[in-house]
Amino acid sequence: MDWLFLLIQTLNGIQYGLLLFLIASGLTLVFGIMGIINLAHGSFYMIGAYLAFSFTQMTGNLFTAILLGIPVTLVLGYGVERVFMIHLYKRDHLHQVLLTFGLILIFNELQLMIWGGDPNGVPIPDVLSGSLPISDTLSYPVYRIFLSVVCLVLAGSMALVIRHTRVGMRVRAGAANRAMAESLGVNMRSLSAIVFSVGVTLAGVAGMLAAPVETVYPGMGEQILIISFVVVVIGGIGSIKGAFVGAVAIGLVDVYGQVYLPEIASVAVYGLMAAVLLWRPSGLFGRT
Amino acid sequence: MKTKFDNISRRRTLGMLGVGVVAAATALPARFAIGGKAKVRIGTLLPYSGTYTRLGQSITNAMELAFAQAGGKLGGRAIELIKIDSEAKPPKAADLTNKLIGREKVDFIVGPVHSGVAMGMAKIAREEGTMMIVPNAGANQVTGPFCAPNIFRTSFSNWQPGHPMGKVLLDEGKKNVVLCYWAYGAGKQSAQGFKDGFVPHGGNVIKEIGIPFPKVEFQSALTEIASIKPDAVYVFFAGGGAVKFVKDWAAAGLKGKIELVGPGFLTEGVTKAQGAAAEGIRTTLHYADTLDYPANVTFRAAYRKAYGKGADVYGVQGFDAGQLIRAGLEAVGGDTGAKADMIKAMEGASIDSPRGKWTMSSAHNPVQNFYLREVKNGVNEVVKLAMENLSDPAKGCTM
Amino acid sequence: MSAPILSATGLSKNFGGLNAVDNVDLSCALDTVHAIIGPNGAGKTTLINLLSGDLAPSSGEITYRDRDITALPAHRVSRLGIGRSYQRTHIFPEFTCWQNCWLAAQSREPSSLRFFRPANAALAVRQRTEQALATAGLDSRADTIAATVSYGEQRQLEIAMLLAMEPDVLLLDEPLAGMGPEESVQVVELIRRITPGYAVVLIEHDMDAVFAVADVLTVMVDGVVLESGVPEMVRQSTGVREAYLGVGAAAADTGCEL
Amino acid sequence: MPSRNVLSALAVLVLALAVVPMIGDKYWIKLATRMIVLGIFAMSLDLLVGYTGLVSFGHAAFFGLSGYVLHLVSPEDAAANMAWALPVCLGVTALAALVIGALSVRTKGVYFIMVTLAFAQMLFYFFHDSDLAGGSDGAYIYFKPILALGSVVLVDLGGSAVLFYFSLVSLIVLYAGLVMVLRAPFGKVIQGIKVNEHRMQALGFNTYLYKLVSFVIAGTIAGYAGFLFASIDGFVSPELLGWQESGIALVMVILGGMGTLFGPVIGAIALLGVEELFRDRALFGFIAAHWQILMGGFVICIVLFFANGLGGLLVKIAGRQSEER
Repeated sequence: MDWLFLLIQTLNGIQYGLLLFLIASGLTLVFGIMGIINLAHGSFYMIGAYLAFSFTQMTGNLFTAILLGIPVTLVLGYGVERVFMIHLYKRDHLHQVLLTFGLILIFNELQLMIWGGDPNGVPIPDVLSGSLPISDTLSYPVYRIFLSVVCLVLAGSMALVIRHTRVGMRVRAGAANRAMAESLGVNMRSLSAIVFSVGVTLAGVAGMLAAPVETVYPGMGEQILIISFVVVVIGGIGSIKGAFVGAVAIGLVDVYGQVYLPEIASVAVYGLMAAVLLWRPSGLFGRT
Repeated sequence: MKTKFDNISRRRTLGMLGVGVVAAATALPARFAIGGKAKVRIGTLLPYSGTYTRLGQSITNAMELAFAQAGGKLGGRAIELIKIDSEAKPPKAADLTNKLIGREKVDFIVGPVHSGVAMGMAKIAREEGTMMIVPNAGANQVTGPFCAPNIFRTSFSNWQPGHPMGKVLLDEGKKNVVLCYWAYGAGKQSAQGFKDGFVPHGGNVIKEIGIPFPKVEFQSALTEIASIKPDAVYVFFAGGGAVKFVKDWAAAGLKGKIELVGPGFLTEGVTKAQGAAAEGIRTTLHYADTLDYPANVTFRAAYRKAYGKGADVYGVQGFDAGQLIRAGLEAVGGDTGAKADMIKAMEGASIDSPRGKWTMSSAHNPVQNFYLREVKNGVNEVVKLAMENLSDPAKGCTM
Repeated sequence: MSAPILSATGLSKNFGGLNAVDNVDLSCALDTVHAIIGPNGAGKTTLINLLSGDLAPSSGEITYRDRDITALPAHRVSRLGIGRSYQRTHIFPEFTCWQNCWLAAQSREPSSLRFFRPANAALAVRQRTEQALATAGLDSRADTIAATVSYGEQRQLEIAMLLAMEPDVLLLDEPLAGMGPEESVQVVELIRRITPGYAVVLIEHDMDAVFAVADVLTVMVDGVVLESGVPEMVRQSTGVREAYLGVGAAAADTGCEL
Repeated sequence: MPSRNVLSALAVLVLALAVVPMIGDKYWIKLATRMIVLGIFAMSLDLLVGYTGLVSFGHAAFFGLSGYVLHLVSPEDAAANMAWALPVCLGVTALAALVIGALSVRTKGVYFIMVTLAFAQMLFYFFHDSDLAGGSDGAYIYFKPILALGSVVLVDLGGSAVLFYFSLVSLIVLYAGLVMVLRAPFGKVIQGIKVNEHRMQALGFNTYLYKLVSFVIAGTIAGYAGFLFASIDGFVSPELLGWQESGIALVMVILGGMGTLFGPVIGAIALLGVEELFRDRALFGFIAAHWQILMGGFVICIVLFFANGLGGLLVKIAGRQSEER
């Protein structure tokens, strides 16, 4: 139990946290910034993973698969927004929960009809398939480091866009007060459609990128759904930085819980969320 | 001042609800099961949606294959199959079992895959006395504390598959082992089965790493294993978890440095998704694709011809469920009323199964061979017979 | 001037760097109307929020009937007898005017944690509601949904709810905001009629209304009390002129009515 | 207070249900019992969502907890006597609701939804991982509870018809009780809190306390429903406390009509009825195998087109709720 072991476990925690941020990034946009509770977030993540599986089989390369997958998720996101979500902006959270609850049922069944029930794997691209030896028996997969880098880039760019660009400002204005933003000439109809489809695409891309280190199987969406909400809520609604810190915090709590307090490991994450919300009722960095 | 509107609205409301009542009444089916030569009604409660869909399909396909091989008649009666999706959701188990028994009036219920659903089903089956054949769920309790004359299992008890691996490791002088498993029902029972075959014979379990089900984040466990450097690691994961653990094990560079073993579910039917990471992994299970029994050869050929893909252990268990029902019905000439004789016949049956001949223990759980297997280019090949005619201890069964 | 029932000493509230209310002393006795005027952003509403317990002060002390209520939450302050109305109408839109007032009246019951007797059976609450609506001139509107009555009537409802709470102190935050001239006169008349027996702290921009009802006048600018005293004296004060008419206005003495 | 027309419509519905055990076999009786019990559960959630404005996404925690307590107090060789078993189950559930409520009610809006979800997930994993009650495989209640004074057995929930009528009577009594509570001073306050909580504080109500009391009442009634549900089949599993179960309850509340109290009961009956229909191969042929698409579509249609639910529809047809003074 020397310090090297502790260091590697901390690295594991941070890496898992970054992966959680990637997975929850789409939700940070749709739920965090736009304030729409989207339970179908897990389904879009699953669809992204299955798209990566199919396109990788067709093209043999993960990156071309992702390039093919992004337009599909953009269209899917835009379609879902135009048909369903458009009615929900003025409705309270309960209706959003229920409509997206219905979407989960539909997407799960469609997935089964299209791809069937077998668990699938997506091969790691050769260029990233190596691993760096850290100790005589353990080495760190390069692909996970690649994933962590992608997460950092994504987090930075999201924060940049939301914080420092005109589009970002309009999005935040729309989320803060939709009616006021509209009266100031922000075309919320098209902006919401764009933000939602980008959010769906982020969830899909997360699924595509995580596919090589996860398993692509029916119902994989539900596994990450609850933890994605925990990430956004702990971080604080409307804060990209909050979601990032929330994700890394959960990653660490999960790993340390697993290693040092195994019995309460599964409860630890929810305990963290409850504690954070009771200490700061609108999340770490949320606007009160 | 009563407006006209009030009168109409009341009459319309009452009318609407009246219609509702009549509709509900007529919808009640009044089907009667005519004894004797009517069709044998067999209900399946298996997952046709969600994570375990493929297992549900494999079991159903193979069972229908067994019925087809019996010429579509069991004890002279044609078969009607009623399939219900269990969704692997325990809260619905009892309700759906009631539907099969109460509404569909089935003679046999076959299922489930998920142990939680099995507990719900068994509770109703014990109360109603309906014949229940468990083609997969391995919860020890089903043929343990909750064993019953009308409940049979054609798969395994969670205790069994991991048990022979203890002896295999000890024979190779591997004494210091770490256990890593999903810390839920099946995982704990499988770990216990392994320990019962390992510790009493001098094996030493250095550490047990329990991972909450269904989490699939294994990096921290792999790091711990790497620092402990045991002779071997016994794991229990299935389906998506098995694919991910094996791939993460290879990605963490542990492959080839520390031996990875487990019950057959670690590689059964998932080697394609695991790819090269699965090569060389040894597991123990009551079945292997390359068993050279004649029954296995004909079964695999028939299954591929009928369904266009290779059979797996879940198919074998479904096939044997079909054979067990056939044995019971043929002994009583199709008269499902003669339950005692049917049960006696099924208890005494010797099933000529693709996994090799096996008989029923007193607690109605298979007494069967367990084979050591190794993954060679994607196929679980038989290495040797690890343990012959292993029977579940059936702790708590007073039958 | 009887002893003050409500008094604040050295009251301050800062939001980060901004001192919204800076070391303010203020008191109000029964049967008096203490009006507070000042330009927008002078900290008037913040001051009311401090007195009503909606905001916790950064420093200073508030006493009511010689009892320190500085740290009490809004609902405790209200139960002690300090009622307030809001600058932006703050009522129950989906309920009828009667039901709006009923809730205010019911708040005076020892406890509403009663589950069995129907609420309507409480005669005392019924009388309080009827009387409050009548005083505020809304009894004809009792059964209409609050959201559907006119803006002026909603302001009257706000005052009716205040009365139904039978407080000792009324904190009125710009009751005439957004009112037309005739409606303002009507509400000023209402305020004049109801003030006997209450200590009233009135925030208002409408100078005619202020001078019509105020016994004590305080002028606040940038969170600080500039001048306080009898209305006539405050009107003459140079500081007040400058604050309202800009620097140098006092010298020009354009003689315009303040 | 629902108008006379609505009440008469409900009376007909109750009569229609009461007929089921006479004409249906054991399967239909158990299905009808499940509808009523889930109706009680959804009604208790409506007290929170429809009347207090607290959208709880973890209400199933109390529903499942009570069932588990019944398992823990039920001896393996005899039936537990409801005379003491029911108070114990409700007591433990009420205590849990008090603790969880005291913490959750401090938060607002979306955060309240998430905190209640978090506590429910914690309880789910407690029963899922620990060996206290069968872990992830679930546990049995061997003998269904009875109500006995001394040695005289008054009610034996083992009989499916008995359990059905016991549940139906419970539904009626609880509905009447809740109507009374909502007309009482407490009911007025929580309805005020739903519309404008800040104003209620200004009026002098300690809204935290009233929201907490409402949370505990709703949790206890959900516990009562959980007690009955566990008695239907004598089997409890961790999934009873899962977030999907809480989600289903919210669907029933919206489907039935939020803020009508009887609406969610209709929602429960309709949801289970529709699921039964969609699964029936005779009616839907091969689509029945993919019934979840139909169910998903059904839920979406309700949200889009029936925003105030079937109960709201019934109120519209049967005449406005009488606005009493």
